[in-house]
Amino acid sequence: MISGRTLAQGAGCESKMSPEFFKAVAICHLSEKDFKSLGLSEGRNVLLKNEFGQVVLTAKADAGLPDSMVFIPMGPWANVIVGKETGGCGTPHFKGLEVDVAATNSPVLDIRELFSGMGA
Amino acid sequence: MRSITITPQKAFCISVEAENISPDKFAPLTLSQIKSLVVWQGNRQKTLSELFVVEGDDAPAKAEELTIRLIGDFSQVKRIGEGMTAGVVLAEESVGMHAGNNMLGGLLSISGSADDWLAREMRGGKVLVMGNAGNYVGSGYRGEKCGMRGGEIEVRGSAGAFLGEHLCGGSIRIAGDAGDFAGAANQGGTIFIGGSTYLPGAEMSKGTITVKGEAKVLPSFQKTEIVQIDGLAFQKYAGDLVDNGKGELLVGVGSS
Amino acid sequence: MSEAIIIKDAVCSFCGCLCDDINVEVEGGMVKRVRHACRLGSSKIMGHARMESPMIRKDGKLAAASFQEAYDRAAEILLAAAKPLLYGWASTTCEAQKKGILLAEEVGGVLDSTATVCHGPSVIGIEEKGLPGATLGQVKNRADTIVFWGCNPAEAHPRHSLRYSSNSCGRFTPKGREGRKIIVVDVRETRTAKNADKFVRITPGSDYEVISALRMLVAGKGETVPDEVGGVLKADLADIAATLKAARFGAVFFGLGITHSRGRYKNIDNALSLVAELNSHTKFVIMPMRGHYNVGGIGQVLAWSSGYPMSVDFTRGLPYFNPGETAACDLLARRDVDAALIIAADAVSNFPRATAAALADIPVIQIDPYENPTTLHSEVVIPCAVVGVEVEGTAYRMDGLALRLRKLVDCSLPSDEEILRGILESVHKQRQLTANGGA
Amino acid sequence: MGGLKEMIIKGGIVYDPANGIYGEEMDLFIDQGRMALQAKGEEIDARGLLVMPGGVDAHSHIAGKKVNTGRIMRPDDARQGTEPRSAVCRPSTGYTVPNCYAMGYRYARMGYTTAFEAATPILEARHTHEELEEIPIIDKGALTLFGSNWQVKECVRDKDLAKLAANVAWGLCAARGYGVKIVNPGGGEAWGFGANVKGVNDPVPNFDVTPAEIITGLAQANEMLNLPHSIHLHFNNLGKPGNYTTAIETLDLLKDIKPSRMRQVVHVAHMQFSAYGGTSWRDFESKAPVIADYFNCHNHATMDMGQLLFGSATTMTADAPLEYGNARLTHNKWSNHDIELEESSGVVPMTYFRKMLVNAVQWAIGLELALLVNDPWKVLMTTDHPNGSPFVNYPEVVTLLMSKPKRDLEMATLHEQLPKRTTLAGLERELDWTDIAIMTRAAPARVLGLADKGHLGPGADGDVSIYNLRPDEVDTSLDHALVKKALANAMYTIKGGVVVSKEGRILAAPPGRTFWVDATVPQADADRLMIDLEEKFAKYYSIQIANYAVQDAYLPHANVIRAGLSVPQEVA
Repeated sequence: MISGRTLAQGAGCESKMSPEFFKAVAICHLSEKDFKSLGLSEGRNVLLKNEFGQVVLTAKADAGLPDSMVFIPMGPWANVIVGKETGGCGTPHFKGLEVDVAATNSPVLDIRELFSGMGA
Repeated sequence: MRSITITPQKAFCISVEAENISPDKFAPLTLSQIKSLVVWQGNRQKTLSELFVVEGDDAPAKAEELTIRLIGDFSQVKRIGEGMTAGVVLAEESVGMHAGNNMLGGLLSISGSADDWLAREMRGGKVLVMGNAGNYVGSGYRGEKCGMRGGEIEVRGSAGAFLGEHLCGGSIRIAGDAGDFAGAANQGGTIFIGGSTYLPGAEMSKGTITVKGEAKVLPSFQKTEIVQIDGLAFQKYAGDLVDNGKGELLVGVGSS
Repeated sequence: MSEAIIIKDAVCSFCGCLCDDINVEVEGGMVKRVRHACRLGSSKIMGHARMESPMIRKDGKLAAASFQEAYDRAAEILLAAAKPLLYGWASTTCEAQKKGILLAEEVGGVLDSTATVCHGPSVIGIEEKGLPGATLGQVKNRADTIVFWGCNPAEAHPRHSLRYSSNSCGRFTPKGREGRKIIVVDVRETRTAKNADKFVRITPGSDYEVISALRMLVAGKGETVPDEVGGVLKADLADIAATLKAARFGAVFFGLGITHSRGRYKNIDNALSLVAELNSHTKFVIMPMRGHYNVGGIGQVLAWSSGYPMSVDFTRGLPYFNPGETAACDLLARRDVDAALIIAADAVSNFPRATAAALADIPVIQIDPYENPTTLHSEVVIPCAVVGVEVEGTAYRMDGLALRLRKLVDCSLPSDEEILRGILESVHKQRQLTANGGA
Repeated sequence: MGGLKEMIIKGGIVYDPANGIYGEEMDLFIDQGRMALQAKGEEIDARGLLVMPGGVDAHSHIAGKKVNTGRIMRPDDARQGTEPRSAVCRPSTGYTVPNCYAMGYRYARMGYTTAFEAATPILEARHTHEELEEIPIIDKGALTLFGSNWQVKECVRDKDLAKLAANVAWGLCAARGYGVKIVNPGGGEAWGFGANVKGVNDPVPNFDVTPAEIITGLAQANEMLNLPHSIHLHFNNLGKPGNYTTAIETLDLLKDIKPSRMRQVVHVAHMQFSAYGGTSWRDFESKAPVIADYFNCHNHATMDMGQLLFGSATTMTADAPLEYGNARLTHNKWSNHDIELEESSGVVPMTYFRKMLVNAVQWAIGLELALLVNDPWKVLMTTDHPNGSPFVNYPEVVTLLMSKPKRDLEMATLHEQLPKRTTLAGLERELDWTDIAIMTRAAPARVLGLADKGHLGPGADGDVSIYNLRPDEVDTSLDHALVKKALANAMYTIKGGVVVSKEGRILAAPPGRTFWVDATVPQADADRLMIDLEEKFAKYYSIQIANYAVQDAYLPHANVIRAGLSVPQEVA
């Protein structure tokens, strides 16, 4: 899994509570082959899971991605599955994380739902 | 032998900086003077006895005749034994970052684990860790050209990344694995890793790194001969050739 | 309604490009039109939904309060803390940053910037090797070879290529894109990669090895390099090395693709060495693609104030620096802070979930123009005017060039600088009261 | 600031060479922040103690991008010399590249009240002023770089002196700069494509001019504008063996230019780095005697020493190719920063070693220069901070100049071949307090054209330093350790009538002023210039002309000096 900037993520990053930001950022890009082999279609969701957490995102096929790699726009959804370890230099590992991906019927949490349980 | 024991009064949430926990600092002081040595918790300056129970022999003694026993969890206590030149510090459990910073002599023995920056810029003495050690064991400080220059570090467990970065002398022995970039910019020290590591010896100019387990080797290392050490076969590499380095990297045969 | 006025050459306060050729049409105190800016910039200048009143949490809910009440509560939180974290600072003026550093000194806190989650590793790399750089105009006028490594300006810095890099024209580069060779190194084919002459796809986390191989090839020591490194064939690498050496003026721009990956600051360290060595053959410079418009500024201001560019711990009265220990993510991951002031950054969204969770357990003061997930976990929320739109002040471009942002429209909300001054004054006042009370 | 009380400094042994006072016991008066003939109020007991005007450093790298780059790349340096925050002071960090606060406090402690930043590109002047404003206590100014500027080169090429003068005036105003700095002229342009110029007559790539033409053109423009300071020149080939010939050749270019004021036509920056003989580092030797001889026979030039001391330094200069060479030679970290259309620059950390012959020779050259030039008004004491050494080591330099035994002690620890490469061992001269007061106060103020600095006459700035030394009793030759200690922490440093430092303790940290020069030119020339500049911004600069000049907001404590064609020639 890698996370990074996108144009839409950038345009929405000052209105994080808006539906536009949700649409732009709560997504997961997969290679066309992976997209197919997971039996996905436009509008379907995927569940991403690793040792740090799990998150549901809207799946999107991306021709620029190699197989076995997912790309998520940087932001709160991607960060659910990023660990807190900074490797001794202050910056968490935002890229190059191992993650299991599966199709799911679960809904994508909106930004308030995403943070509702935190710190409780 | 004079003995002083220190026990935390309670678990620390905010980490404590306690460079005064050192045989050299304690040596000329009576017990009550030791109790009033300064430690820091965040921006709060406190005395040692406000945070710890301090017990032991009252009469001042030379550092080399002094043993400091740390009872309980010191994993949130930083800079233990900083700059110590003699004597012994024994930690029964784990210690926080920067234990044995700039150590010049004596023994720092840790039964648990050590956090990052263990024995940074060490020049002499011995550090023994029975558990694991964090990142930057025996390294230098940020931006500094030189890390550990002398002495000996032994870790019975594993170590984190950047082990012995900018090592200029001394020896480090890790029984288990080491994280990424062990021995980066090594300029003349010796590192032995019992387990595996990733990209060891990057930009090393001198010194020796021996990896008994597996290691991903950089493309800038030249494979040379196979050598036998204690009956085991090691592939020898010369490098790091990006800097015309004359370091030796030995990786146990059977690895890639 | 008043007449529309056109403000020329305004400076965009979105990304590290700080485009300063923006024309803004203002009518009746509102921005009506933005010209020359990219989608990111115009969206920022046009404005979004804003927070209007300070809020203080009472019985679990944020309730409106006066600014003075908010300042007093913020000061109270900071003074009660043994190790407050003052985090953010990338999207505000240097003038506010200076006040923030003073506040961190006064309350004995740790001040860190968003660099800690973007180019922090670059800073550590620079501490190892230095930074052979240039202003962006130097690239525009001279560069015939440009490498984008782990960055995607087409999406993150949309006007970069036209104003400063691949598609710009200058004195020795009159043909613009046509006269240049563009190489993109990335793990995925980004929009930027699609505009390149050569796209080099590397295996994730292999940046360091690939750079080492290139250093060997540039130095003519290619015989040691194996047939494939990081998923790239040696022949391809040799080809790239030859292109770099053949450049008349080369520039490397790098981004989070390399700082966030395995290897971290060592990747940057190695890239800096590659560029230094290329200067034995030709002219080469390298530059981080800074994201927030003034993340460069906090690095500069902190460096001249404290000696260090980020992650500075003032708890003991003198600055101490050690990312990995004093960076915001380290402190939160270790739960080694007991209060936080988050300004001009959304830490809750941008930190790993487990790191952000630590913020939920300590009192948080937020200063921001916009509501965001950090607001949900704040004890005190103080809305501010938007820098570069409603407030003027200094910002540093990604190449370290200082520009003065303009004020385009009026705003009734205070600036970050004014808010910080308010908190500082309250800190002094409360400390005075305690001193008098204690005496 | 309030606190501009009246003040009397009683009974000091005063050295004020600009006013012909060479160690006289006298009272001094300060009123409204300035020296006065009479005053009442607070009395400072200076009986028998050494009293001089506040120190003036005419060449030091104290602010701007390269200084901050030095800080950013050297956290190892920042952790040296730290001092925590106090009731008066912000925290201090750093040794070779101190933070802004440390610089103000450390200058003040030594009795210095003024320091000039030696090199600022116009494009990055805003940054320089941000830092200057953060340096407390001392008064400041910044010299502006012109030596590789495209517009300058085009005016020189076109032999359009009037336009060149307009360009200089415009550049100083845009940068809020104090004077014309020229560094390795033409070299910054060549470095744009990784090359360098090799001498004053080597053509500058892409522009049909030579360094010699740039230097003489700017010197003429400087005098046309009647600027308070002369051109301030860092020679081509600086730092290279055999470069003394370039130095002499360059100085000769300027000997017939008439100064517009009572001052030199050229000030040579850190002469030590340009007084080198030999053909390589192997046969490297001092040519200080040749250079000193030239200065003794000519009156159009002044220099500052650029003294090198052993230990840690951070080299930083607009001479970028030099820094690349330094980095390759020492295998050290290297920062470079090219500034579009204007300059280049570099930063490399450095350690100078006693046992390294080259370093020992460099150390000796600075001292030879100061001792061999007869007239102390021609030699300013500097270390080219932090290139030769940090400025905190000025007391060491002073004692080396005042004490032959001290020099002998030092030389005994240096490379044994040193006496073969320099004449220092044979120099018996020991400077006295008058010489030192000139080299650290009166001369730098005169060289810079600062009328109210470097002396204690009525109306001068109320900047006074009092040292815990009795000039009538101390043998500066033998008691060098005592002298060094006393100079490191002045008994009192008074800045603008305020006691800012006492025995090393900072008592007050008022903001200092920033001097800059506003020079007027004929409107027609300015108009012709603007046509060229607007084209350059439209085509080549990466920012708009409207966002280029430093705004007044960056100089809240500005002190403007007027110059230019309409200002009548000053009669001193």
